[in-house]
Formats: sequence, structure tokens, C-alpha cells
Amino acid sequence: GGGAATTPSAEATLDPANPTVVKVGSSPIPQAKILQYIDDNLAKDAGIDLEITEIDDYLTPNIALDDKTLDANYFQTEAYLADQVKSKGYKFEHGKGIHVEPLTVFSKTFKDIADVTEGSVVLLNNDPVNQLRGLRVLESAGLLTGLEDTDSALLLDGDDVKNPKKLVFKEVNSEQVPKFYAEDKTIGLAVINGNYIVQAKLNLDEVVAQESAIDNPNANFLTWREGEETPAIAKLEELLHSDEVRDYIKKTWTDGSVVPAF
Amino acid sequence: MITVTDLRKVYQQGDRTVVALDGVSLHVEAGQIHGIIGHSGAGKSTLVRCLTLLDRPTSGSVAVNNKELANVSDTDLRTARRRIGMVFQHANLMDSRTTAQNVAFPLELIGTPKSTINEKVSALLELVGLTNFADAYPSQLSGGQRQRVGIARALSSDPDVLLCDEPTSALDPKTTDEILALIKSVRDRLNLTVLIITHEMNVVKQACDSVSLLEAGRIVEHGDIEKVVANPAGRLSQALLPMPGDLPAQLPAGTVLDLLYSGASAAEPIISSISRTFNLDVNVLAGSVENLGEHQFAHLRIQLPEGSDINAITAHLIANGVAVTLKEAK
Amino acid sequence: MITVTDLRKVYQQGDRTVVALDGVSLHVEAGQIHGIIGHSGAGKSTLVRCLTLLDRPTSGSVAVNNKELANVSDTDLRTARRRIGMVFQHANLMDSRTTAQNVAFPLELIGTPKSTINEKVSALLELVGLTNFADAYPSQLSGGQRQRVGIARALSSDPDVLLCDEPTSALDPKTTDEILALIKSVRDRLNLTVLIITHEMNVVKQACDSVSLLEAGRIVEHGDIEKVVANPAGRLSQALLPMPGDLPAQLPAGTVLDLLYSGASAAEPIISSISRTFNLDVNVLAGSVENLGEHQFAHLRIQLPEGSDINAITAHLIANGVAVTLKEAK
Amino acid sequence: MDFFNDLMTNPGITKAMWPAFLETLQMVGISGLFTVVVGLPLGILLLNTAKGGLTPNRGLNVLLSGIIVNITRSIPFAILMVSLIPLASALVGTSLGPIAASVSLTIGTIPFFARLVETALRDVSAGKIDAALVMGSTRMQVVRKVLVPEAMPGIIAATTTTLVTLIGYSAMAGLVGGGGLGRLAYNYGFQRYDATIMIVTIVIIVLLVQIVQVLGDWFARLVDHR
Amino acid sequence: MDFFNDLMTNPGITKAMWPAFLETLQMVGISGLFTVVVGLPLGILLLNTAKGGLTPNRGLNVLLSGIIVNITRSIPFAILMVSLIPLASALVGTSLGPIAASVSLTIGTIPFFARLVETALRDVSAGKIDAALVMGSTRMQVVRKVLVPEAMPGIIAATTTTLVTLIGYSAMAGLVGGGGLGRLAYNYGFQRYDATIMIVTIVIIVLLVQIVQVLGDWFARLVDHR
Ligand SMILES: Nc1ncnc2c1ncn2[C@@H]1O[C@H](COP(=O)(O)OP(=O)(O)OP(=O)(O)O)[C@@H](O)[C@H]1O
Ligand SMILES: Nc1ncnc2c1ncn2[C@@H]1O[C@H](COP(=O)(O)OP(=O)(O)OP(=O)(O)O)[C@@H](O)[C@H]1O
Ligand SMILES: [Mg+2]
Ligand SMILES: [Mg+2]
Repeated sequence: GGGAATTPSAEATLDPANPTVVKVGSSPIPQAKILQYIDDNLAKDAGIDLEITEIDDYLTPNIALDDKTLDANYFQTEAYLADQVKSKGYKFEHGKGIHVEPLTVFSKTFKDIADVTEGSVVLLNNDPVNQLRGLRVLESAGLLTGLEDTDSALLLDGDDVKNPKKLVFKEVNSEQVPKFYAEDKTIGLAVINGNYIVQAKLNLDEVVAQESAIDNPNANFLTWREGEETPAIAKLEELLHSDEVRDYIKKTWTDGSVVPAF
Repeated sequence: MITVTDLRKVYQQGDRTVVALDGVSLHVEAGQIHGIIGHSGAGKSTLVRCLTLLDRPTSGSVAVNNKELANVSDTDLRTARRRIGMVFQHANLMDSRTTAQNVAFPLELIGTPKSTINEKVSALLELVGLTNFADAYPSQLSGGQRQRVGIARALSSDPDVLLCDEPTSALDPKTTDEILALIKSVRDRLNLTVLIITHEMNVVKQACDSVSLLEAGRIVEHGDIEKVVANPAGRLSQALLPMPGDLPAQLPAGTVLDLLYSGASAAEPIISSISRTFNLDVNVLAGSVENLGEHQFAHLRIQLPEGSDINAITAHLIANGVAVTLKEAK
Repeated sequence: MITVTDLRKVYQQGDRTVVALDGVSLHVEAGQIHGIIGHSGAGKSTLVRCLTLLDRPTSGSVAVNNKELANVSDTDLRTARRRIGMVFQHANLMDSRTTAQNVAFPLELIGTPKSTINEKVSALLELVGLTNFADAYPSQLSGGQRQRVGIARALSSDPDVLLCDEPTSALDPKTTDEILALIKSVRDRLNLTVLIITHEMNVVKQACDSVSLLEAGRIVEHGDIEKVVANPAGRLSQALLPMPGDLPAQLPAGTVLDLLYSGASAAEPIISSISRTFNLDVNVLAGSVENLGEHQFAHLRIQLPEGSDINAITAHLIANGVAVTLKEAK
Repeated sequence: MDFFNDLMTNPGITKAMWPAFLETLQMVGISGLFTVVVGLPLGILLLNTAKGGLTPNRGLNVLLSGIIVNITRSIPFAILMVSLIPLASALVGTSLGPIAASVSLTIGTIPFFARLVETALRDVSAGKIDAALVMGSTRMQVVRKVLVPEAMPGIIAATTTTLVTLIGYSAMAGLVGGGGLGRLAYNYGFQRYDATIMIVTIVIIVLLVQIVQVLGDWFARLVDHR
Repeated sequence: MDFFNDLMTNPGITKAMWPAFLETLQMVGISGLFTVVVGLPLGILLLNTAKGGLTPNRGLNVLLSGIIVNITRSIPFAILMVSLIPLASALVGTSLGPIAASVSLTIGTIPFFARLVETALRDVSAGKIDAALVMGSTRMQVVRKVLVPEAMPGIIAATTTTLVTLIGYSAMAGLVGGGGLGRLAYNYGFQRYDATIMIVTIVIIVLLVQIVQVLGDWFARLVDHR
């Protein structure tokens, strides 16, 4: 695991007059915005120059990191990375948590999560980690019981014990969840990633449940290839945990859709 | 009976005007088979399209049994068309229909009851000799059989005129003979007026009672077969009864005459008659003798020995009804 | 000179064996034009494919100027093929090449230098009269012009034999005459051996010195034109010089004879001679007199008056070299 | 063996494959039906309003052929599909699942099918149409008794091609909320790196395409008397 | 007006449209090139290994035509594309953007193009090939001097169709990490409800398709001397 520690020799190689380029891939919001804030305000003095690629889906950033298209990425959580490493054999290491985007459950139909009727349609992420996170939120809200880490929408379908309300799950790409939620009146509940709340102009009045931000294992962090924590990456990792960034996050996402994890 | 009067058809092509039919008049009596012959571009297709009203003539009229077809209202057009049955070069049968269904097509169009259709189709298939092929599809028929189906179909609407557009151009000689024989027998039985558009002289020779030569949208020669063939200067005569081959390179000395004689006189021993009357040897260089319709025709190139009395011989021939043309005198 | 010896070609179709060529032997002297005529399915296409080695014969040999073609090794096949130039029914020109490029094609294949190609192509285009069309594409040429290009192309590899497969079947009569004249003039100039595969009797009449009749994979009749025509019982004679039309329905009483005479005797006044010798009227019912190659032929159906001395007349005719067939005696 | 063991136990196969297959059939069936119902008359109109058609009408032809069909065919289906999601929602009340996907599928394939129909109809020789007109057919009779029956083998081939295209498009619809095998392949095969599901889905789709093709060819031959 | 104002100021248009357009051109260009380079010989092989071809070879033909081409063509491009993402990464070292997308685009269109080439070559009359053989051509000469030049109008038409298909496929690639106009339409037009971007993207793609079609038709006519 990597840390924010920087060595004097690393400092020495970074020259503000001739900044080192770091290619980072990230989701557009909030990660890319946070990176852009660093690139605009902090990077120059630190001797690095960020080349930010916005990537919407959650698969390509790791593939691109692995094939060296990117030097680092900033979009994922511990559980997601573990799943990816397990299935694809990536050799990555990562920094400390930077921010949390709590999953939020929206509903146009129900004022309260307790009102959810049997057979309601629930819209979920289709990627396994975020889907499980979403299912856990529903579990905490009392809609599901006895979830295991291997569970998925597919397995819960028709499982009367774990899914007593016979919820019907629909799965789409994370970025499509707010889109379909906005357009489709048949959807009872939608579990939406926090980073989309602002972008999709969602109505916070429709929130019926939210993932707890305290002790959340789902903080996003910077990821790089194992053994390739260059001085520039180390510097970026340091800047991502700076006071300026913490203040920036708090000031920018006042609705709580993004909260600092340090 | 069909009467075409001063038929004109002008096509407008951009700012160019093409006069495809330039005042065609034609009269064919009931029961007659009339051939219309012409080179490419003469206006044959245009004439067919105007007679069938697929194209409206620019002016002029087409009448069948004195009933006008060309100038009827748009709504009567479909009924008017049923007075003319049409046979096409490639039969134009519907490939998705059996023989019987093809023949039934015109009857279906006017909602004829099923039983009437069946009766009529059987009778027509019998007429054209295809009773055994009622359930065959066109692809299973030979070219000649397809053409027979086309004829049966054209007859099923009881037309007064049968219009045949190059009916045998796609057929081999033997099948051509059969189809022409069928057309003649149909004409005999139903007393139809038949128009055959063709570019084959053989068709005219074998099947037609009269013929018209179409050229640049006009009829430049027309008449009964016997009459047009008997005119040695006429274009139709030269086309219908040509002189085979050229003169041989080396000829014995003497005068060469072309003789054209027809009808009863052809059966008379003209050569023998000259030989014996003038006591000389008549040498036939080229030519042919054949029967067209009811008549026999001979078109011979003969050579008379040097010193023959050409004037006397010519006078003798003309007196016997022979048309004489002097080709070469030595 | 081409010599085909006992050529057999057997196709295996599933478990059915089709004998397409059943021992064809043929010998054509250099400078001769030989016609091969036959009905559909007779084996004409198969013969062409075997002669050009597009298909390997099952057995038998094909030799040009005594050099064997059919039994050479696979590697020599391409060189062997160059001894036979081929002209196709539809010319089979390359549409993407101009006239000159088409004629140059066989030369390009063997890497002839550019300048030699240009010279040779110019000469060939001059030979076939297409110098002005060197840069035209096939689509810009008429059917006859395309066929001329095909002939020039076939000649560009200096073959010893020119094989023409239905060379005029796609052409109109006038163009047919031109192409046949061209083939004859090419033969005269280059002393080529020419084989013409055709189903048109006219082509044989106009262009061939000798002819073979192919039937069910065998040659059933063959010989010089004059010889085959002179045999009244022969199938080729009946095909090349047919009797036009049928006997008229009503004939005056008398005996009907078919006369076939040829060569020098045709130019002799046979009818006159009978008339005067036997003092009777000879009536020509049907028939034709024409020139085939260097010879003149007559095929006449005559009627003799009742009571004529048929035996004497027949003897007289035969003595004069006329083949006589008794058709009807009354 | 692992793969075969997985085949028998993987819930993505044992539980989800059959419903996904039925959803694909549903999508292809519904949109195929509507495509034919709308596309056939459209194809007939494309032919007959054109120059030399039975009822030439330059204005209508430019509108139908030049604008509607040409432009719709030029829009990539991926883009057409996402931009039609609101329409599906308005028309069928939902924008998720096979029924919703059928809306964009139908709209995406109608112009394609209509063009194929037009081509098939154009192959009916002018001589047959002339023959029908000379025999006194109305234009409607020419369409019903000549054009359509004579072009039937071509129309069936067009339908086959359209169904195969629809199977391909329906897989794409799975990426944006449509149902069926495409959704299964994407959400479980791709998102969860489940090679077994991916392979089985591909095999099923390939088989489905082959079956449609074979049946279509057989049916076209059956009605082909040319 | 709002729409026109937006046209001038929307950064998705003023800033992103041009690079996205170039990326689309890049994808279509690269994959078009490789498709032709691989697909043309493949099409020639499909024809010549078939029964009656110049070098009949039943085994190779079944492999190429029945298995590779038929099956690849039956796999919907959406599924082929997502399953080829790892291959793209392995081949070109990246899985993002237009170059990576070109890998799946190329693989997806090669069989399609090869089949079209085969059809175009099949239209070269047997008589021309016979003529070339009788004149002593080697098989290679028949291919180079007869089949390809004579089928050139058809091959160009096939290339045009393939480029149009590639434009459509490239838009789909935009949905899963590929770049270009498809990504712009999806990320901004679809996801961010930006109708202006959607409309502009569609208009640009439609124009691009029409230009490719017109140029292709023109070029095909130019080399067509039939
Ligand atoms: N629709 C048309 N528009 C303009 N000109 C036409 C049209 N149809 C025919 N023509 C012209 O009318 C003339 C007669 O043509 P038509 O087709 O009737 O000749 P044809 O005797 O049938 O010739 P062919 O034997 O070649 O078919 C030609 O000059 C032709 O170019
Ligand atoms: N490749 C083949 N396989 C099996 N049988 C064949 C093949 N080619 C020709 N035949 C058979 O050989 C016989 C001769 O056919 P060929 O094509 O040589 O006749 P043809 O004289 O050219 O006839 P046409 O004038 O119709 O072209 C026919 O019975 C035909 O069916
Ligand atoms: Mg015409
Ligand atoms: Mg043949």
C-alpha cells in the first residue's frame, strides 16, 4: 500500500519550471473537478502537470492504467478495486481515501422508505461493487435482509427470504441511473451515485435514504501500478489530501453529495 | 375490326420534341391478321403503347368495332382496354401464379365468380392445348408453352382485337411455327382481328394476310401480302422475297433478268415456256420459289444466251403476268 | 493445322456419368475454315472447353501443327494455350480496359516490353479496322466492334488456330456479315486454321470451307461444303439448302421431283434442257438457287406434266450430274 | 471441467438465460412485426411515388425517400436509440426493458426495411406491370396482385435481413436499459467478467441468427416460383 | 433565439465538437484502412476457395466462409465490441479512445466487407475469367488483372457501405470508452440532457454519412466503364 510520504530525492526531481506530466483518468464529477482544482491552483508550484482524462464508465480506467495509457486513476473504492484485482489480476496499489460519494436512494413514488410497496421496481447500478453497496443501503433501510457479499440483483430476484417485498431490480450503467430515474415513471426507487446528483439536477426532496458517510469503506482514492509510485504521483497523492482540497470539497458540494474522507 | 385514324404521339424530352408516331392510319377487317413491321426506332413500341392506351396518344383515334377507345374518359379506360387482348414478347406471366391462375387474372380483376372463372379457364387451356399444365408455374414451362398461356390470358377477357408484340422473337424456329399456327387457329375459331408487331419477315410470310411497313412514325407501305410482294420495286417485296446471294463472279456471256411472278401464274411453267417458245436455254442463276399464304411466288434471276431477242422475251413474260427487271445486258 | 483424335470427355454428376464427347476426331488443314454445328446439348461447349484446355479431356489428343496440346504437363499448359486464339460469343472483353489495353492483355501476361506491345497493338487494330477506337472502352463500342476487338486480342499471341465460339450469335445480320468477312480476310492474310462453333446455318454457308455435324458427342457427318450439300439424303444438305415451304394444297396433275444440282452444272440450263429435250413444260413448285462458297447450288421441286417419260427424264438428269428424288407420282 | 461445471451452476445461465432469451425474442418479434406493418406500405410508396412509378409524386417522394428514409438511415442506431428513450417513455410508459426498446428498434429498422422492400419491388419487371394494366387492373390491383406477390421472395429475404439486423440492434439496446441477451451479456458477462455468460450468450445469439437465416431462406425458396 | 445562442456558446459544441469529429474520422479512417487491407484478400479467398473458384478448397472455404465470416457476422457488434476490449488493450497498449476502438471496429467490419467484396467479385462474368485463362494467365494474374480491376466499381461501393457502417459502429463504440462524436452524444447529449449537442452531433453524422456516400458513388462511377 502506498502512503503520502515523500522522499527528499523525490522532491529534488520535481522542478516547477519544468513540471512532470501525470496522466490521470477519473470520473467527471467530482474527481475530475477536484483534480482540475489541483491542476489550476496547486500543481504548478509542486512541479507537476496533470493531464486529466474524463472517463464515464468504471471499467476502462483500470484497463487503461494497466496498459499504461494512464499513470494513475482516481475513481474507485477499496471493494471495487479488490473485485477488479481478483477478476483481472491487476497489480495496483493505491493511496488513502480522498472523498466519499454516498449512494442516495431517490423516489418519486414514495415519501418514505417505509411506504415502499411489494413488487416495486428498483433501479440499480449494473457494476457488481456499486450494486452491492446499493443493496446494502436497501438492507439498512429494512427492505432486504440477510445479504451476503456474493449477492446480486439476479440472485435476489425471486428470493422470498432475502427479498421479502419482492422488489423487481433493473440494472443499468451507473451514469444511466439518474437518466432513467428522471424519465421513467414506473421506477419506484433509484439508487444513485452521489456524483451524479448535481449533474443530473436531481431534486433532493425525493431522497428517501442515503448511505452513511461515517466510517464509509467506499472512499475514492488514487490508484497506480504496483511499484510505480513516481515522485510526481507521490506529490499528487499528497496534494489530494491537502487542506486546500478538503476546503474545496466542502465548499463545492454543500448538498452533501460529496464529502471529504480525511 | 380495328380502325386507327391519324394517330400521333409526340414525346417531350427536355426541350427536344420526338415525334414517335406521325399520323398513323390503319384499318384491319375482322378476322384478318395484320403484320406491322419496322426497324428499331420506327415507333413500333410506341404504337403498341398507344393501342393499349398505356400511353395516351397526342391526337388521333383508335376504334375497335367502331367503338372509340383512345378518347374515352379516365374512368372508362380500364373497360376500354378489355377490348384489346395483348400478347407480349416475353409472355409477361406472373411467376407467382400457376398457368390456370395466370389465365384467370383478367377475370379476377372484374370479380368474376369462381365457378365461371374455372369453366372459362378450362376452355381456354383446352384451346391452347395446355390442359395438363394447369397447375404448373411459368418457370416449369417452355418458352412456347409460356407464350400459349399468354395467348389464353389475352383471350380470357373476350377481346375483339388480339395485339401481339413480337410474339415469337424470343422463340426458336420450330416453336415460332407452332405459336403462329395457334394464333391463326384462334383467329379462325373466334373471328378475331389480329395485329402482329414484329421485325421478322418470316412471321409476316407465315401468318399475315396483310402488312404495313412502319418507318419513322409513318406507314410507308401497306397492303395484302400478295399485292405487296407482287410489286418488285416495293421495299416489302424485297424484304419478303429476297434474291439469295450475289451474282457469281464469272458468268457465261448473256443477259440477266430478274423475274417476279405470283399467284396462279407461278404454278405455270414460265422457264419452260420461254425455252420452248424462243428455243433457247434459260439459266437460273439464283432465286427462290415459295408459297406465301394462299399464293405461290417466284423470284428468279435468269440468264439468257447471247443474241436472244430480249424485247420479245420480255414482252412474252409481261403478257404472262411476270414482272421483269433488267439486271445486266451484255 | 489442327488434329483432334478420339477426344472423349466424361462428366461425373453425382453417380450419373454424362458422356459429353464420345470420340471426336477432326482434321482441319492450315488455312481452312471449318464449321462445327450441332443442337443444344450436342457437346459444342464441351468441345470448346477441351480444345482450349479449360477442361482436360478424359482421353484423346488435340494437336496444333503436330504439336500436342492436351497431354502436356500442367506447367506447360499456359504456353500450350497460346497456340489457340479464341473468340467468344459475347467477346468477353475486360470492361475496365480500353480497346488497346484489351488487345495488349495477352502480351502483358508474358511481360512483353511496352514498345513491342504498342507496335503490335497498332498493327492488330489496323487489321481489324479499329485504329480510331484504340482508347474507347468496350461499353462505347457496338457489338460488331467489340467482336473485332476480341478477334484482334485472340490474334495478338500469334496463334496457329483461331477458335470462334458462336462468334456472331449475338449480332444482327449485317454485322454478322462483316465479322465473317473479317474472319475470312484474317485467315487469308495469316493462313490461320479457323474453327467456328455455331448453330447458325448461315454462318456455315457464308464462311466455312468444310463442316462437321456434332450430335450427342459424336461427329455424325462431315466434309467440304460442296460435298455435304451435294448429298440430298444428308442432314447437312437439308439444313443448308432447305426446300422452302410445303407443297401447295392443289396441284395440277403430274409427277413431282426434287432436284439437287451443284457446281458447274448449276450454271447450266437444266430446266430449259429438259423442256427442250423432252418437249414438255417443267413447272417449278418451290426451291432456291444460291451460291455457297465458290459453288452454285440449286435445290428445286419440279412438276412434270402427266404422261411424261419419268424414267428417261431421270436418266437425263442423272447423266447431267443432278441428284433426283421422286416426291410424288400421279 | 470448470467451464462445463460453471455452465450447470452459474445462475446467470441457469436462471437468467431463458428469460433473457425470451426478452430478445419479444423485442425482435414486436419490432419485427411493426417494422413490416409500417415498412411494407412505406416501401410500396417509395417505389410508386418515384419517377416512372404508378403514381409519381415528386414532392412526396423527396420527403419520404430523400428526407425521412435517407436521413434516418444515416443516423447511427446507437445515437438514434439513446435519443429515442424519451419517446419510448411517452409511448409505452416506460423507458426500460424490452417493450421500451422495441420502440427505438422499430423506428431504427423501418427505413432500412422499406428500402429493401423498394428494391425487391423494383425487381418486378415493368412488363408484368404493363400486362396487368393492359388487362384493366386498377393501381391498387397492380400493387396487391402483381407487385407484392411477384416480389414475395425478395420481401421475405428483406424480412430475414431485417430480423437479423434487429437481433444485432437488440443486443445494443441492452447497453442502455433494453432487456434481453444483450443486457445479460453486458451486465453479467462484461461488467462481472463472467466469460461463461459471455460465451453462452454469443453462442445463443449466433445460433438464433443462423436459425432465422435458414428459416428465412427456406421460406423465400418456398414461395419462389421463378 | 435560445437554440442558436446555445450553438455559439455551448462548450460541448464550441470546444468539444471539433476534436470529437476528428476522433470519429480517425476511428473510421484507421479501421477502414485495416478493413480494406485485410478484407480484400479475404474476400478474394472466399470466392476462389469456393466450389467453381480458381483454387477450390473445401476445407479452407468452410473455415473462412462458414465459420469465421458467418459466425463473426452473426455476433452483434455491441457484444463483439465489449468482448474485444481486452484484445484492444493487448494489441495497441490502450483501451481508451479512438485507436483502441479501431481494433474492435476493424474486427467487426472485416467479415462484412469481405462478404461484400466476394459478392462484387462474383459479378465478374465467368466468360472474362475463361478468356483470361485461355490467353494463358496464371491464377494470380487472373486475380490481379481481371477479378479486381473488373470488380472495382463494386469494390468501391463495398468500401463506401463499409465506411458508412463504420461511422454507425464508431458511434456505438462511444458508449463504451471509444471516442468521437458517439461519446460526445452519449456523455453530453444523452447523460447531461443537452439537446443542442445531441442535435448538432446527429446533423454532423448525417452530413458525414451523406458526404461519404456521395463521394463513394462518384468514385465508383468514375472507375465504372461498363
Ligand atoms: N418515353 C419516351 N420519351 C422520349 N422519346 C421516346 C419515348 N419512347 C420512345 N421515344 C422515341 O420514339 C421513337 C420511336 O421509339 P419506339 O420505341 O416506338 O421504336 P421501336 O420501333 O419500338 O424500336 P425498337 O425496335 O428498337 O424497340 C424513338 O425515336 C424513341 O427514341
Ligand atoms: N460440367 C458438367 N457436368 C456434367 N455434365 C455436363 C457438364 N457440362 C456439360 N455437361 C453435359 O454434357 C452434354 C453436352 O453439353 P454442352 O454444354 O457441351 O452442349 P452444347 O452443345 O454446348 O449445348 P448448348 O448449345 O445448349 O450450349 C450435355 O448433356 C450436358 O448436360
Ligand atoms: Mg420497341
Ligand atoms: Mg453450349
